[in-house]
Amino acid sequence: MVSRKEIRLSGSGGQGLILGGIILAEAAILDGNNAVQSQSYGPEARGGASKAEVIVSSKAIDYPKVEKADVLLALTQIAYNKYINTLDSNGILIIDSTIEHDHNRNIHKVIQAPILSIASNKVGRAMVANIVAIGLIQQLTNVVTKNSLETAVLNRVPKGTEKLNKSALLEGYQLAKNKYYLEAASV
Amino acid sequence: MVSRKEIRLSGSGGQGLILGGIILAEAAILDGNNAVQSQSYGPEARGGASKAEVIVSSKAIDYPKVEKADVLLALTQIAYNKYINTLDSNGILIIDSTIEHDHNRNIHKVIQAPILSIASNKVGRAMVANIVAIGLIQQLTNVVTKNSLETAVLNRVPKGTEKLNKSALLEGYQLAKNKYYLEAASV
Amino acid sequence: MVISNTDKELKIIEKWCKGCGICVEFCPKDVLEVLDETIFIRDLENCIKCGFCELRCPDYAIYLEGDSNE
Amino acid sequence: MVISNTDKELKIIEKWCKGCGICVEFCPKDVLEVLDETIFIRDLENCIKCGFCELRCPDYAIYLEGDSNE
Amino acid sequence: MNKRQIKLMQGNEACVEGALAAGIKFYAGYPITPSTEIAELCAEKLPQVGGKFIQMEDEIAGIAATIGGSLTGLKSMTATSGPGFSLKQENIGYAALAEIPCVIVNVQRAGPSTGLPTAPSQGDIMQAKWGTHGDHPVIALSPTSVRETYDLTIKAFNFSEKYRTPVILLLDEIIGHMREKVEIPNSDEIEIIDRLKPSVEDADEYMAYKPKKGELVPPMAAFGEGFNFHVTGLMHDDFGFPTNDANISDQLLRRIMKKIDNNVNDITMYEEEFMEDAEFLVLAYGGTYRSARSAVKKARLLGYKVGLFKALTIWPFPEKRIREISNKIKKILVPEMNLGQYVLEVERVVKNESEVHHLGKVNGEAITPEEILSKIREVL
Amino acid sequence: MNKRQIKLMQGNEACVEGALAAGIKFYAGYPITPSTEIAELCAEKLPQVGGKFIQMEDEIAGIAATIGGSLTGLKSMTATSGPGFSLKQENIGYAALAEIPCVIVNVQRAGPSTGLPTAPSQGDIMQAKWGTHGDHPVIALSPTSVRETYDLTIKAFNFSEKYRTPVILLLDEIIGHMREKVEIPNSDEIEIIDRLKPSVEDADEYMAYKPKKGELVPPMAAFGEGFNFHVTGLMHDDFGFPTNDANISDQLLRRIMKKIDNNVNDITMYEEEFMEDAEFLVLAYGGTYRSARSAVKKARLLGYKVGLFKALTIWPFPEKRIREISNKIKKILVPEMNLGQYVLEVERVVKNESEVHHLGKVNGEAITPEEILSKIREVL
Amino acid sequence: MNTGSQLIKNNFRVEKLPHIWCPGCGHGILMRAVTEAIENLNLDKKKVCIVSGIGCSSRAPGYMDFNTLHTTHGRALAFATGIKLAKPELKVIVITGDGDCTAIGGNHLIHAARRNIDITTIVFNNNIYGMTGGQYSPTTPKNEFGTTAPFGNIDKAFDVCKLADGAGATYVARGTAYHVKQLIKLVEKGINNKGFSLIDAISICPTYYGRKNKKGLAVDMMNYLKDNAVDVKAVKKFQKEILEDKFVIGEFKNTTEPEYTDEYNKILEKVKHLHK
Amino acid sequence: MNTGSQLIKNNFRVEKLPHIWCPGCGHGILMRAVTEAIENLNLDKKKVCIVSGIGCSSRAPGYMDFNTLHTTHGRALAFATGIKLAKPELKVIVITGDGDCTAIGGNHLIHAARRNIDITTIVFNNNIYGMTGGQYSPTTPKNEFGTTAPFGNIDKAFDVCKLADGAGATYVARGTAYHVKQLIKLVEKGINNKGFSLIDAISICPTYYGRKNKKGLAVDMMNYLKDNAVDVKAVKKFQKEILEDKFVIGEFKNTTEPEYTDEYNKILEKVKHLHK
Ligand SMILES: Cc1ncc(C[n+]2csc(CCOP(=O)(O)OP(=O)(O)O)c2C)c(N)n1
Ligand SMILES: Cc1ncc(C[n+]2csc(CCOP(=O)(O)OP(=O)(O)O)c2C)c(N)n1
Ligand code: SF4
Ligand code: SF4
Ligand code: SF4
Ligand code: SF4
Ligand code: SF4
Ligand code: SF4
Ligand SMILES: [Mg+2]
Ligand SMILES: [Mg+2]
Repeated sequence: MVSRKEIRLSGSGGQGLILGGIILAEAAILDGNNAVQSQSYGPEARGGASKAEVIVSSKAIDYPKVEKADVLLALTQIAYNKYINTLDSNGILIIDSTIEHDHNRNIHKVIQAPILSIASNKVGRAMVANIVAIGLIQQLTNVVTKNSLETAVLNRVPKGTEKLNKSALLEGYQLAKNKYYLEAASV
Repeated sequence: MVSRKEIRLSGSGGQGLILGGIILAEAAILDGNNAVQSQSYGPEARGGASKAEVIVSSKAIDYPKVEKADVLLALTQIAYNKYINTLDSNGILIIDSTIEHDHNRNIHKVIQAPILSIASNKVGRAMVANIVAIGLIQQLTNVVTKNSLETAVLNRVPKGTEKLNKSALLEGYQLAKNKYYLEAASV
Repeated sequence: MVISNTDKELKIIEKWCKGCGICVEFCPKDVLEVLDETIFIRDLENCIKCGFCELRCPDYAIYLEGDSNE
Repeated sequence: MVISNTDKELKIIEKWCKGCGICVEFCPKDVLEVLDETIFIRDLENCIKCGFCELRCPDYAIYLEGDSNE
Repeated sequence: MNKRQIKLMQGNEACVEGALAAGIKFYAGYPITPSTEIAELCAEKLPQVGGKFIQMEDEIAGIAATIGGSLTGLKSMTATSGPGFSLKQENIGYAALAEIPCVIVNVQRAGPSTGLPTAPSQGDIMQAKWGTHGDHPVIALSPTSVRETYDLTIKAFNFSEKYRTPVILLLDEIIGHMREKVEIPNSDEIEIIDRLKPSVEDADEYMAYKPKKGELVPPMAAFGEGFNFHVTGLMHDDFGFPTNDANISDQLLRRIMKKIDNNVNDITMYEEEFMEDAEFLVLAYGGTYRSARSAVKKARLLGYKVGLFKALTIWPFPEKRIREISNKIKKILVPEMNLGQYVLEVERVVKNESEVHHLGKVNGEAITPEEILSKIREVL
Repeated sequence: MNKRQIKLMQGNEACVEGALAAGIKFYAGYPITPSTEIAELCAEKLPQVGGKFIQMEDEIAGIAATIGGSLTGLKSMTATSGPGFSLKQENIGYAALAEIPCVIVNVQRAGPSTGLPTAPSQGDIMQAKWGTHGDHPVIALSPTSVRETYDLTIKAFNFSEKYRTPVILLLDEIIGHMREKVEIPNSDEIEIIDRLKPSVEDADEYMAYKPKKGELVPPMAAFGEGFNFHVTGLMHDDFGFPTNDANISDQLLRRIMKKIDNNVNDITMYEEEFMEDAEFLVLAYGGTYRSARSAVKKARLLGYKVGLFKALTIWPFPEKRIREISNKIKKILVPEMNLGQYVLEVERVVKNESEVHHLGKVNGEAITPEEILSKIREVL
Repeated sequence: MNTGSQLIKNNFRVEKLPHIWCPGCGHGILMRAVTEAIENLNLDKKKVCIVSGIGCSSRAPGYMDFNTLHTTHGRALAFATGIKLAKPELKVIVITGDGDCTAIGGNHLIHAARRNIDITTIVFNNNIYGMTGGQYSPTTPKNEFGTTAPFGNIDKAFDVCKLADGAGATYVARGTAYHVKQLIKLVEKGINNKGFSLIDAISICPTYYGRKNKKGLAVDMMNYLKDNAVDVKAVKKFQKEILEDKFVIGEFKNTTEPEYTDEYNKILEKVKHLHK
Repeated sequence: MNTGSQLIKNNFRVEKLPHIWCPGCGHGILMRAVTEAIENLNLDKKKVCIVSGIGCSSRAPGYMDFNTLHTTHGRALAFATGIKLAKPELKVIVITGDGDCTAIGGNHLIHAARRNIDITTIVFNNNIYGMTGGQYSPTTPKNEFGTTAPFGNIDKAFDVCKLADGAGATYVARGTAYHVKQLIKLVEKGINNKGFSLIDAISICPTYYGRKNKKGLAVDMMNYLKDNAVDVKAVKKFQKEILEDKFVIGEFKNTTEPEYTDEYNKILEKVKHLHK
């Protein structure tokens, strides 16, 4: 039983956040839950999206957009600035290490982790940052099961990149083990 | 003071009936009356019209189309057949001599005259049949004055054809003098 | 069956003719004439059954027909 | 006033550069480099002020300027 | 005052004469029955006043070039009929959003599709309001006589220039093709409105889409006058530059709607007759109004207490007035040459105050006074 | 029964899957955001079922070729968004009058004009009914979920084939671009309707526009099957040949309207919830329905007696049902992503029985449940 | 009742004749020529589809006893493209006017040519918009008159053949209503060309083009065609100055390139294995 | 704040920069080249009008500091025709995409060319619909891929220059985003031509066309232009087989014919006396 969980993945076009959202949504479905994924586009379809959203719930999902995010992932400063106010007061903020976080904000739980650099340097391809991120989200929220997430990743990534993405996912899981918690108002 | 008079000129495209209608209407206006002229077209604007209508009245003319014709001119058999039923019971029927008239019809007043042949043979140009016809109509109805009709003819016919048309008009006047009355139910 | 030209008969459909005069103009043998806006065969004897009239009549009102018993 | 090429100064606008590398590729003197997705002048000495970088930069982020006091 | 000129004139001709009186200097279009005389007369007359006429490759190009002409400061018009009106829809929306004045004439013929190309119709009434995608401001006028065609064409240009918006002139084949007596007003009797222009000193900080404080219509510069501004069919800011900003977009769209909504009184034109004691109303417009008037007069002779409402402005709908009237009236009859279009708007507005009836005709013939009269008898 | 397939699917994708289930074999279109995925998926999937995909030079050609495809007997579809929908209008009227089945998808984005090309909207609701010139029959459907997109696409094809008429499927960017869980029905759960065909023996006396006695929809032959019939956008007789005859024209137009009018019950689809004790109604459709449902649920928790009406068929308007409901309901709220379109039809129909309120939004963002809830609070 | 020659009986809906065209209108001659070409090729009538737009010329299909489609103004080729792709076994022939094909329909023309889809287009080119009463068209010669060119046309006219060639048509020819035998051959070759064929068939419109431009009666206009057409094979023989007032007829292009529906069939082959 | 070179400052709305185009998009290079041509010609900025349709390329006017108009998809030339005829003193330049100009806008292109109206059209030709995410366009080469050509494109591509020529353009040339200096000259000559000029300016779209067709990064695509363009003056030197994979750049046509607005002015002169 998952009650409605709203996840917003934000960053710049080309970071694969829509795919990340799709994978999370698919994993949720594999778990037997409902899921809705949506995104915003730039002018016409050009340039990538800056934002992807996933809502997971064991019940029917009416409104398909995020109202107050339970989880906000921000991979760029611009995205951080734009969306930081949409985080629920009980929500989790996950940001890349390159982002300057405003510590004066009263945020329930903040995780700052080197997602981009792990992708580029450790996994070896910047483009898998999305997978690293969803691995991390899985660990922090349990909104989907590991099993389903792995299946969903393998279903959805381009053929030939399965191994790469699998290891990115594992790196994401791994990241969660380190204590990157910056703030945890009430934990 | 002219009470509403409805005139329908019918025939085949190319007989100049629209121009005839325009001239009658313009003459009426020169007389200080109101006039409305309209016509029907074939497919798109191609082919000439088969019907032109003029309504003359000293009062405002609301409905601009003929309801029951006070005067029906028919220059071809097809037009005769199509419109004969639209003549008012007190109306005047003016038909070319080439038309087979159904004498069983109860028509107030019928004039059958060699309009087309006068135009071709006497005036010398088939295309002035319209002017011959309106001359005849003027004489039979007095719906417009001779003066105004002559001015209107000269205003509206193509430059260089004024003389030709003037003599066509005179032939029309002349036609009325002959007793072409076929039937005159109550005259 | 190939019908030699001379077996053919020149036919007209008056109702279809619009009197344009094209067949008249291009008949090599001056066979035709327009009278009262309708085509008229003036001089059948001269007709060489060339078919030019049929080819150029915009209204299919004149043509050669192979089987004269039709 | 005609300014000889050598009077010109090579300028960059980092904020505008999108790191496409086109200027780098077509610089005849290997003056330029993309670092961290932004253009970087590696070897100004070698620059012959040919202007090829300016001509082909899709983002107007590199150019030669005549008046260095601007 | 000069004596007014009296003429026998065709509706389509009166449209061109009215346009010339209003100051038209540019026409671009594509011929289509029954509007073609408008193009033909513009081709003849515009060069004589130093104006420009061009026959474009199709109707889409016709309205596009018309908008282009207007952007250079010339009063511009295009004319068409149903099929062409459908094709022009995308760019009518463009003119509305980019706020380019222009007049679009639609001489209605019987549809749908190619339909009966030479037959009259009032089938594009709703299309005039809803034909293009997205919400947008609409002004549409429809004359009932040749003289009104002259007058309303001038009004169309005036509204267009005053509100910086496309205006649709809905003729029908009856009005467009009929000739009748008209008294042409003298030029000093005619009010001509020109578009508000920015002063040249403002060229540097000119904002093509920012009205002066308290106003709704921004002054409009012309291309080539030194303002070098930007025009787009995307949502845009006060300067005219594209934006995705939700607030700016919202404000823009609401402002251009308000140009009409806040000026309904200026724009809605109608006339009433036989209303004092009326218990029954015939509401008509365009060519059908002529039949309605004849029928109402006859009905009055027969003792029916019938009033007559002539809608000259089709859109915006004279909502307030109709609602008022409906309080005093038991039944309203709307005759129109379609299967029920304007009547829907009447129904919407009058609620249960009065019964609303419709007389529709779509066989390509005009509705006759007789038909209206017998409908009056029937529903009364 | 097989287990149903469960999938994460995008709205636009569901449209293509639904079309394939319905038997689509021909697609012609022109790309435009946010409908492009429909073209892209058709390009990929149609050849795999022996069908044809073609990207035409523009939207006009897109619908023209679609109609052409349908004339050969293939189930055909085209998809677009606002600007392209405007361009297709002329030929939508053609398909209606010539009675050629086809499905036209419009994934609505924010207009007017180019507007906000990637933002959702419900701005083309009225255009779907009135966009082309002349009176014509209209069926338009609008789904509120990905699964409904699948189902209604099938329905669209079914209605189109059954009634020989173009059917418009109105998605909006929210539904078209969102992905959600869908259970794909098994093929034995899906009703597929094919067009009625004449028997080959009838080829000689085939009348393409004469229905069997007592029926409204004539059997339709395909080009190339030996019927050698004629199709035109002019008014035509039972054989399909052009006519100017007033009676024949009148009968033709009234018959094609009746195909819809007499089958409103078959075509109008809607759903109701929370209605037993409702005193207040929220009526919504498309993407906005999702917000409405969320808001109504919250309102119920707060004790408001609010019912919910989901319109799946946009046109014909579920007039009878709404009038019925309005007798029991005090106030109706219509939230929609436009400045007031469907609400006009509600207003027209409910008369004074209930107050009608509107919540419009045109800034390119979805209406939120919060906004609807606070409107409910406000007007209650 | 006599319903015309065997050719007419075989290929026309004779009960619809006589057609609505004016006396002396060249369109009738051209329409007959098209059916003679079809007859000569022995095409299966059930598999012939004639498509038109709107205009006098576009009324032709209504008289012709095939699968016939009268579409919207300018769109004939777009409808035809759908038909041909959907059912490549059909022989698709488009009859269109100079206005229909090259004004409002210009885009569909160049794209059908580009795709080299197997459609044969015959332009009934009378250098005017006949149906709407004589407005100038994209093929009205410079300085001539139309109701919308009261001071003489300032537009340069299209050379329809050059346009089709530039756009990629693989068969391009010009004939006239006078040179009927040649025209029949050109239409036959156009139909036989596996690809997009365009035949610019010069017609005469005595009613509007003729009258507006003082070209005389139908016979005078036919004589004009006779006297001023130069066969492409003979062009070299003439001096440039003489050619200036003439126009060239004959076959301009006849090449072979991959045809669109053939190429589509290759895709169908290619993806067969993906079929579930 | 540094707002770029003098050329940029003079001709751009620098506060709008950087533009929205992707890294390495060729459109930026082309847009700069157009302004350099304008600057070289010393045109009065107030009298320059830039018109576009819809597409990535069509976003250009928004950045350029002239009278700028961003119209509807495909219609740039129709709007521009209105502007030019209404105010012939304006220098009207159309910036358009391969889709905008030759797909939906094809009809306006051929008619503007036919009329020989004094408009200079620069096609930012990236062989794809960039804005909508990579569908094939009328200039996508055969067999290449687009999102709507998942099995390879079966359409034959337009040669935009041949099309414009066949339609009647009086100046026709092709340049590339690599050969910038030449391109600037071609644009200058196009603007100077009193009549309709078309410059087919080959661009690169690394994001869609490049990715879909494995053409590498922007620099690879630029190298492709460099290596495969053959100047029209040098064409004769090459063997036919070698040319098959190449494309030709340079000036193809430069002729003088009466210009549309000039001809219109003659009408104005002619009817002056009729003015009441
Ligand atoms: C969309 C649209 N625009 C305009 C028209 C009006 N119209 C009908 S036919 C025609 C021109 C026909 O000219 P052409 O194609 O040369 O044929 P012709 O009559 O000369 O044979 C026009 C402009 C129409 N029916 N539909
Ligand atoms: C009427 C209409 N149809 C379709 C679209 C969607 N659309 C926008 S841009 C575009 C293609 C642009 O391609 P191109 O002109 O080559 O420009 P590029 O983006 O490649 O520079 C399309 C199909 C639209 N905006 N309007
Ligand atoms: S067949 Fe030849 S000779 Fe005989 S009438 Fe006809 S054209 Fe004249
Ligand atoms: S060519 Fe035909 S229509 Fe013309 S006159 Fe001869 S037979 Fe009659
Ligand atoms: S000016 Fe020439 S040498 Fe200098 S950096 Fe630029 S391209 Fe290299
Ligand atoms: S060409 Fe321009 S944008 Fe590209 S790397 Fe060089 S400076 Fe940066
Ligand atoms: S108007 Fe011209 S083209 Fe039309 S039928 Fe008459 S002669 Fe032929
Ligand atoms: S999508 Fe292609 S054309 Fe558009 S901006 Fe990006 S690279 Fe340029
Ligand atoms: Mg023509
Ligand atoms: Mg492109």
